[in-house]
Amino acid sequence: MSRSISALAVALLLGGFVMPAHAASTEADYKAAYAAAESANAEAGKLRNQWTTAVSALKASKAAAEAGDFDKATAEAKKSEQLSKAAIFQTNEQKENWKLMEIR
Amino acid sequence: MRRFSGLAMAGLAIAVAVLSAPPAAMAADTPNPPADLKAFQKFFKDKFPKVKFEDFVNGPYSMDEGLYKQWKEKEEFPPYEFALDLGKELMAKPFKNGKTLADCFPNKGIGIRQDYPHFDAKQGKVITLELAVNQCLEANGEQPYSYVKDEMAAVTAYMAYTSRGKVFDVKIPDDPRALAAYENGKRYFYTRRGQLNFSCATCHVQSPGERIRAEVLAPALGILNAMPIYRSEWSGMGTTSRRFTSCNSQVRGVPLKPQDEEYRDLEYYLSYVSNGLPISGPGARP
Amino acid sequence: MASTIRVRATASGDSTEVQALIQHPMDSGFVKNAKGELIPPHYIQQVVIEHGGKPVFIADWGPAVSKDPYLKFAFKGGKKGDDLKVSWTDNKGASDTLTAKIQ
Amino acid sequence: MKSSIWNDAPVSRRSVLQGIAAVAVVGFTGIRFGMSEALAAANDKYPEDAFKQKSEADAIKSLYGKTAEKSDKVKLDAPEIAENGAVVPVAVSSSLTDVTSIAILVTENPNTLAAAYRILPGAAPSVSNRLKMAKTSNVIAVVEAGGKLYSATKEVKVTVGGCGG
Repeated sequence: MSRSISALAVALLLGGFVMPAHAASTEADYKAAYAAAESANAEAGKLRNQWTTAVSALKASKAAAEAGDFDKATAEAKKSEQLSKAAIFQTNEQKENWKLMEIR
Repeated sequence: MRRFSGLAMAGLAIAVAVLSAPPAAMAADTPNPPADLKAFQKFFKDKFPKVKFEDFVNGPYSMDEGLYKQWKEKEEFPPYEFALDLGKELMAKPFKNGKTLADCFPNKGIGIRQDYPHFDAKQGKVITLELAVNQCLEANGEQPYSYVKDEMAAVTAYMAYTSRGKVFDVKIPDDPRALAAYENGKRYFYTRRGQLNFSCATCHVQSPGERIRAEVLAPALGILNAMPIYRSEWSGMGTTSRRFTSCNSQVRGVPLKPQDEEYRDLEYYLSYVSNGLPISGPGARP
Repeated sequence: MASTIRVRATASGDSTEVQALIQHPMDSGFVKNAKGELIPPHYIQQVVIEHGGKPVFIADWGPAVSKDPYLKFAFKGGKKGDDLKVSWTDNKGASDTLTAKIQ
Repeated sequence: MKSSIWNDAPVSRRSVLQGIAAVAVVGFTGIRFGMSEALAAANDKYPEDAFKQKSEADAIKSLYGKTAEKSDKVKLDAPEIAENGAVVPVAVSSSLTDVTSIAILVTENPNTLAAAYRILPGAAPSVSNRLKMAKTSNVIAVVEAGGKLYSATKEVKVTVGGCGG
């Protein structure tokens, strides 16, 4: 159990450094990425643990799309989705683990 | 530590947290607030043997000599003085129906800060002082105050001021709902959140007295006794609601709404474990 | 409305210690509001403290004096019960005056 | 004459009249608000120019028309690390005699002169106030005594806000 969680954590860690190289993004790419980011953000919201950075990346994505920069819009949406997924992971991980920190 | 690279930091923090987690030796516990209180206060007394127990209500000022001197200077003519005057005025100012804020509180609101928050059996929830103020306003057909500053800070400052020296006396009645609220507040206090992966306890249990970006962190013990506070960083007054929401933002978490159930439960827990410490509010903080 | 000025003046022997706190934004003109617009400078330029109709202390302030400014000084010749008059004017021409008794 | 811009106290009838004239020229509204003559007299001397200077040398020159020498008889009390740049307590006092003025400058602020105090006859050569500091900076206290300028300097570290308090 513990090992698989840390593997995921390390994957998250690497994900932050290595943004996948990709060809120029289209509006369709952006829309798909944005929808995924929005739904991850909504789920984090339901768990009452949104990250400010996920929310601002989502806003940046929308702004870039409105300016016609779909490369940036797609990248920001993907970043936002990753952040929200990390927030969701954090919430679930903390469901029991908060007790580790308790003074007793 | 000024700028964390966003995702990397999050991943790293979680990885560290998980890797350092001891095996799950957490048996199901029966809630035991008095035992929690004892352990909580002992932890801080042991961590800061030189700090006198009643000085914990002075936050970072009891931990750092340089700050202590600046605080003493501020207290000569404290910056919350104007808020106190406004609070006194607002307490006595008649509503459209002729009643006043003072009428809503026992003893006209004087010397009662230490009894909040309390669990209200009828409403089935934790009632904080700030919530009680707005419930009073609404019940009398008045506009509620913003929870974070201005009038709310002024009124609670005045109520705290008239209660200075009285010790926190927060009760958990024999009601499973009250106990559940207390436990919920405790869970919130220790749960890591936000991109920085910090819980309230990360800053205010593990690191009080230490500097984060050169600010000395306040110990969780006694932190609410000083509310509301005039913070130099805010250039003004802020309530407990403001303190909670700004803490969440600082760890890059989207704050809940002021007086959200989780915040009220958190205040319930945190006030309870500071029982026995005197009210020192309003406070002045960096 | 309450005065913007709070004064504590205490005579001890020949010396009177004066502390004053004034409610004022002291906007420097370098800070932006939530909309990103510069808040125009608005600050107290001068505080005059008079005893027996004569100024005993004059402060000239720029915008680097903190919000809700504080001032402490001492002078000789004041007695318990004497009037002490504190007045300020700011860069927009607003002003306030308060007369307090020396304690 | 420039060296004693603030040395005309006690206020004579003539300087009061001059003061009122100056007030009218600058457009100060002190009188309209029922200020006393003494305050009106004082108003004409608000050192507007000195407060606009970017460097400490220019500010001191504009204020006093001369330069200051370091002196251990000027005592400057300020924290080593400010708890917050918005409110830094600074106190200045001096064991010099004949003190007529105290000025406090913050070298890294956009305009260096923060406050200047006229120590009128009877007032002690000592003042405390709270200042804003944009960043870590030297704070300079200047004391005018017997027509000469003396100074003391101290560095105050200022850090930005964050998770704290």
